Amino acid sequence: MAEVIRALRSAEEKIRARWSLLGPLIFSSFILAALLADLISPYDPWKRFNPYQMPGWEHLLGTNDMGHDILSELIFGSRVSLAVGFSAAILSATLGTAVGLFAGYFRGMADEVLMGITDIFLMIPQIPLIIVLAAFLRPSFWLMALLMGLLWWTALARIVRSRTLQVREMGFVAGAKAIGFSDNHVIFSDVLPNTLYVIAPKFMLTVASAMIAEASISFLGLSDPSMKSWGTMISYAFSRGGFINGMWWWYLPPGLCITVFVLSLVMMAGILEERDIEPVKVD
Amino acid sequence: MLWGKTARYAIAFFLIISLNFAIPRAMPGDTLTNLMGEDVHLSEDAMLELKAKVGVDQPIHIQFLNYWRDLFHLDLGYSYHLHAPVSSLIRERIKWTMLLVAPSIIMGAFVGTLLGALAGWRRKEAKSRLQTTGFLLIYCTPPYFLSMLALYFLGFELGWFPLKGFYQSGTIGDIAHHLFLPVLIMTLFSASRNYMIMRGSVIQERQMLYASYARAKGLSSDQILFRHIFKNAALPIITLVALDFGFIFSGALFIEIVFSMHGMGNLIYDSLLCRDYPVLQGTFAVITIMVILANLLADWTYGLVDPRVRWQR
Amino acid sequence: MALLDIRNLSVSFETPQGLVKAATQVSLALEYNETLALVGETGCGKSVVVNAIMKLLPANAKVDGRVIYRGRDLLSLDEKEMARIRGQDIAIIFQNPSLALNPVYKISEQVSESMILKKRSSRSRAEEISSQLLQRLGLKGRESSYPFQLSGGMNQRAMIACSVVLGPKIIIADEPTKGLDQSMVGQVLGEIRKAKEVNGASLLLITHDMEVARQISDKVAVMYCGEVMEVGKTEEVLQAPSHPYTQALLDSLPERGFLPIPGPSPSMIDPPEGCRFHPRCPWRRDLCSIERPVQKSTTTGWVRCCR
Amino acid sequence: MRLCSENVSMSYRTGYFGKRSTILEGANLEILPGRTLGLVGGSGSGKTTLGKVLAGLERPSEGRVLFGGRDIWKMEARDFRLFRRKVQMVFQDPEGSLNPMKSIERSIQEVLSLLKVPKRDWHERTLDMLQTVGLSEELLGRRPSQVSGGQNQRIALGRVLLLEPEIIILDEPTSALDISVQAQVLHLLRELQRERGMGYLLITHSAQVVSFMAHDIAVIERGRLV
Repeated sequence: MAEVIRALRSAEEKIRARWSLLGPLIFSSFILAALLADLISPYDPWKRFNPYQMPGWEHLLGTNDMGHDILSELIFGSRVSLAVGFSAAILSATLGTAVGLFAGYFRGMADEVLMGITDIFLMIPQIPLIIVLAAFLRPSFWLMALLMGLLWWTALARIVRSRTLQVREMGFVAGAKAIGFSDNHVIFSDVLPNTLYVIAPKFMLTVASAMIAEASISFLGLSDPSMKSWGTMISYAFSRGGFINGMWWWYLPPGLCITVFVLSLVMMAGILEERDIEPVKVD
Repeated sequence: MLWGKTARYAIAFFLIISLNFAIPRAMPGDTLTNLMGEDVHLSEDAMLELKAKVGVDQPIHIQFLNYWRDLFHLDLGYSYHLHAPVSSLIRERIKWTMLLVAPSIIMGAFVGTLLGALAGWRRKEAKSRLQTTGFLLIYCTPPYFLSMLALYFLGFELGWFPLKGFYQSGTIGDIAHHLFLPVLIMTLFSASRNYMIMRGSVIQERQMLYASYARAKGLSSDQILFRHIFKNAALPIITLVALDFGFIFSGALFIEIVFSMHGMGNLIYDSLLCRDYPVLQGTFAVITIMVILANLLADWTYGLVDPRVRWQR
Repeated sequence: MALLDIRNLSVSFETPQGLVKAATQVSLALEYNETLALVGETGCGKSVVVNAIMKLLPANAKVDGRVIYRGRDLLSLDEKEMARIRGQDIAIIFQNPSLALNPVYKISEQVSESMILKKRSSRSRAEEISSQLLQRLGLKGRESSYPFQLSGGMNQRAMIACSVVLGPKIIIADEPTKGLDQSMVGQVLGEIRKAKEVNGASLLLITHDMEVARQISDKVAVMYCGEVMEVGKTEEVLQAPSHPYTQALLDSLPERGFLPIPGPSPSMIDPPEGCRFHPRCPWRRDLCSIERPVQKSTTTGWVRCCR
Repeated sequence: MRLCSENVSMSYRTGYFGKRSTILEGANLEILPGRTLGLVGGSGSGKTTLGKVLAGLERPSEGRVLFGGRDIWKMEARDFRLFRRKVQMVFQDPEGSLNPMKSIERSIQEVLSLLKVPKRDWHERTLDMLQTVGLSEELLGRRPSQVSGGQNQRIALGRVLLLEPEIIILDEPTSALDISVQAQVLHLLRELQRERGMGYLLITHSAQVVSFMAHDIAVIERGRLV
């Protein structure tokens, strides 16, 4: 009974369920576009046409100063932007989960040390540090993803740790230990699955902030000139006069793509997060 | 407990600033260039003299000690591009940045927590849903893109606001006129982050038993929110806002660039273009110090307002 | 006319698993100055009933029936009118006082809050009254403590003070003794009884513990699977129960040798047809699985059983 | 074999410079096969900690835990594994005693695979076990949140029984259950003891449960046995 009531959902959520499809829908169409870029893109993004064309039938979103077709740039750019966001998030999620699980499960000295390191990493001004490092090194998107991954695991480590602390006090963890399962088995088969639902939404948010950061750092011109991301496109529009001259078709589409895709991630994270809020127990 | 935290901040400060010391020395390329910036052309003699001055010949630990000594003397190095000490460059720029950041963070905190709390409390109402959608959009947009949009529509198209810079005549009214749009964007940006955190926090707190007990005591909806839930929900915000400070501050740098303001953002932007490393490193050190101070302040405030922490001491 | 008259109260919840019928046609009356114990096992719907009376149920609850207090149907009141009733006329004491009190306010602040907000008392007057009340409940010198500084028992008393400070006519206590050590149970019951007597109030006590019901109540109502099975004077129900479920529940008590009730607890989504206890009843007849038994009068109350 | 503790003490230090707080002090207990030792104490008396120490889940800061006369913390790995199998513990929280992310069937099979039972026997062994604790097969596909507290507790008990333990430490096995369900579980425990001659350490705050179940009684107060 208590279990059934714990699972209570308001009737209204059925209506909300339709809204909640919007996030995954946007998300998957962007992923699809990135994967099928070669098929759906009207032109080669590096092919040159007449520059500064307004949007029209020939070029749905116009062309830029080099005469590149903006729509094609946009579709191919999604590959870079998404790849940076996801690889940074995968790296940081792996690190954060490992640190959080380890610290929370073994407690003691390991916990103190790992959490001390986490606290220090939390204090690093991340974007300024990436800017400084990128200024010294040859600009590259992979470097950016790597740095973000190495800097952004802290939030997740904290969340996973506190969830692990809860889970390890539950009967089934102590029970599994008493039965004689190894620590490895307990961590990966009992503890980890029970932390997944705090990891999943946080993962989405990490992808989101990595993409915003990528766009910001590219905006400063710290990106690989041989590749184009959404951030790079805005950067060029800004530094090469597209913005000053009011060529909205040049910088508006990549900016909107970032916003909309990030929005879909945040919406999905919201749905995943709400699931873990327990409704009021009535009995 | 508080002293333990302060010690952690001290360690963090030491390590991050040391990292700043290590970066130019560990990066590929000539260390001297890394320390001085690229595209600096000097005569042989001047080069040698500089080498001695910067101290790259000395053993690393001496360099390290000198680095810290200089830092305590507020000496952040010398920009060979701008021909000025980095610390005075930053001092000159940072007040303009603070003029943008300080009011925005304060207003953003008020607006964000207040509206976020109401939205979390009445989250089913159409009005708060609309509001949440609005803040969500801002939350999901890179701040510089937001600035570009605002500047394009309100500046170019409607002509309500000047397009660049801080002031033309230097009167207060003029400065305010120039500052209005960037401060607005910055406030919305920082408010959107606080809004999301506060809304989530209230949604969690409203499930707590004390909230239903307050209702059972016969309190009205507003009384439950503002007398009971708000304080509990806002407490974690103090820490989160401080942790967010670095991110918000970085956002301000980008906003400055778009609005061509004479602050730290453009200092960084310009020094990136000509790889003026001393300036980049100096700004990084200053931002680090500010972030750490913000967090220290937050911890102290937290200790003052939360009775549970206050009594543990 | 009873002080509080619950008539055919039904509560159900919409869930993804189906409609949970948490309470079905519950009828109870609480007289002036009376203590009524509502007894039942986890998930029988007893907490749902009191939360329905106080209108504290979550939004997905569907409530039917009437709850009449002094000639007014509480279920038809809007939130504003109901807020006026809560605390002043009907007060509730939750289980788990350490979570029900707000962690960031002193207990004296929490007790005087109702006085200030609802009676418009001055701050000094409210604080005077609340510290008197806290002292009477044995919390002298602890008025300016925070809940986390007090033990569970002290918090329980602080919450009693919060609930009764406005002198309510009805006190509802929801499992006030759950999870307490044996020595604490008597003490807490004593406090609640005292609060009741000082205010001349009636008490509706929710409990799973028959022993608690025996100690404090005048009347007992036994709930099973969302229905009230039996109501009567405490001695009668506990000495000579009329319903087989009450009998089985008493037999499973430690002093009767832990005789278990056979079979699993019923589902609240798909409760048994006919008499809800029939699958586990030792005296089950064919009719029991088809027809819902009607209320039959007993010496001091009624029972819902065909036997 | 019997399990006993000799002068077991337990203390923790909170933080680096925190005070040492003592939870257990010089506890001597003996659990014999076929008998039930009731351990009664209020909340915070240290009874659960003593249970965990006896089950070898926590290492005492002082004193020894002996199984069959040998100190478990000085055993070789192989013997310790045997001890692990022979001394089991069942916990209080009925909803947390099984992993909520696994089906009941997987929770059971996991133990069978640990015991290196061949796969073809799994189903049969599972059914045997369910019968022992009085449950039906239809529960297997469900998650712990989809069965009642009493059923969860029976499954947790059944899992432990697969290891054929000699001694089971029962930490408040029924205190979160309803009166009627509590009665069911206590009867089951008594029956199993009669059949298998296991020794129980029954940790509880309820004097009535102890007087119903236990042959011997120990009382613990603020970390000391009295």
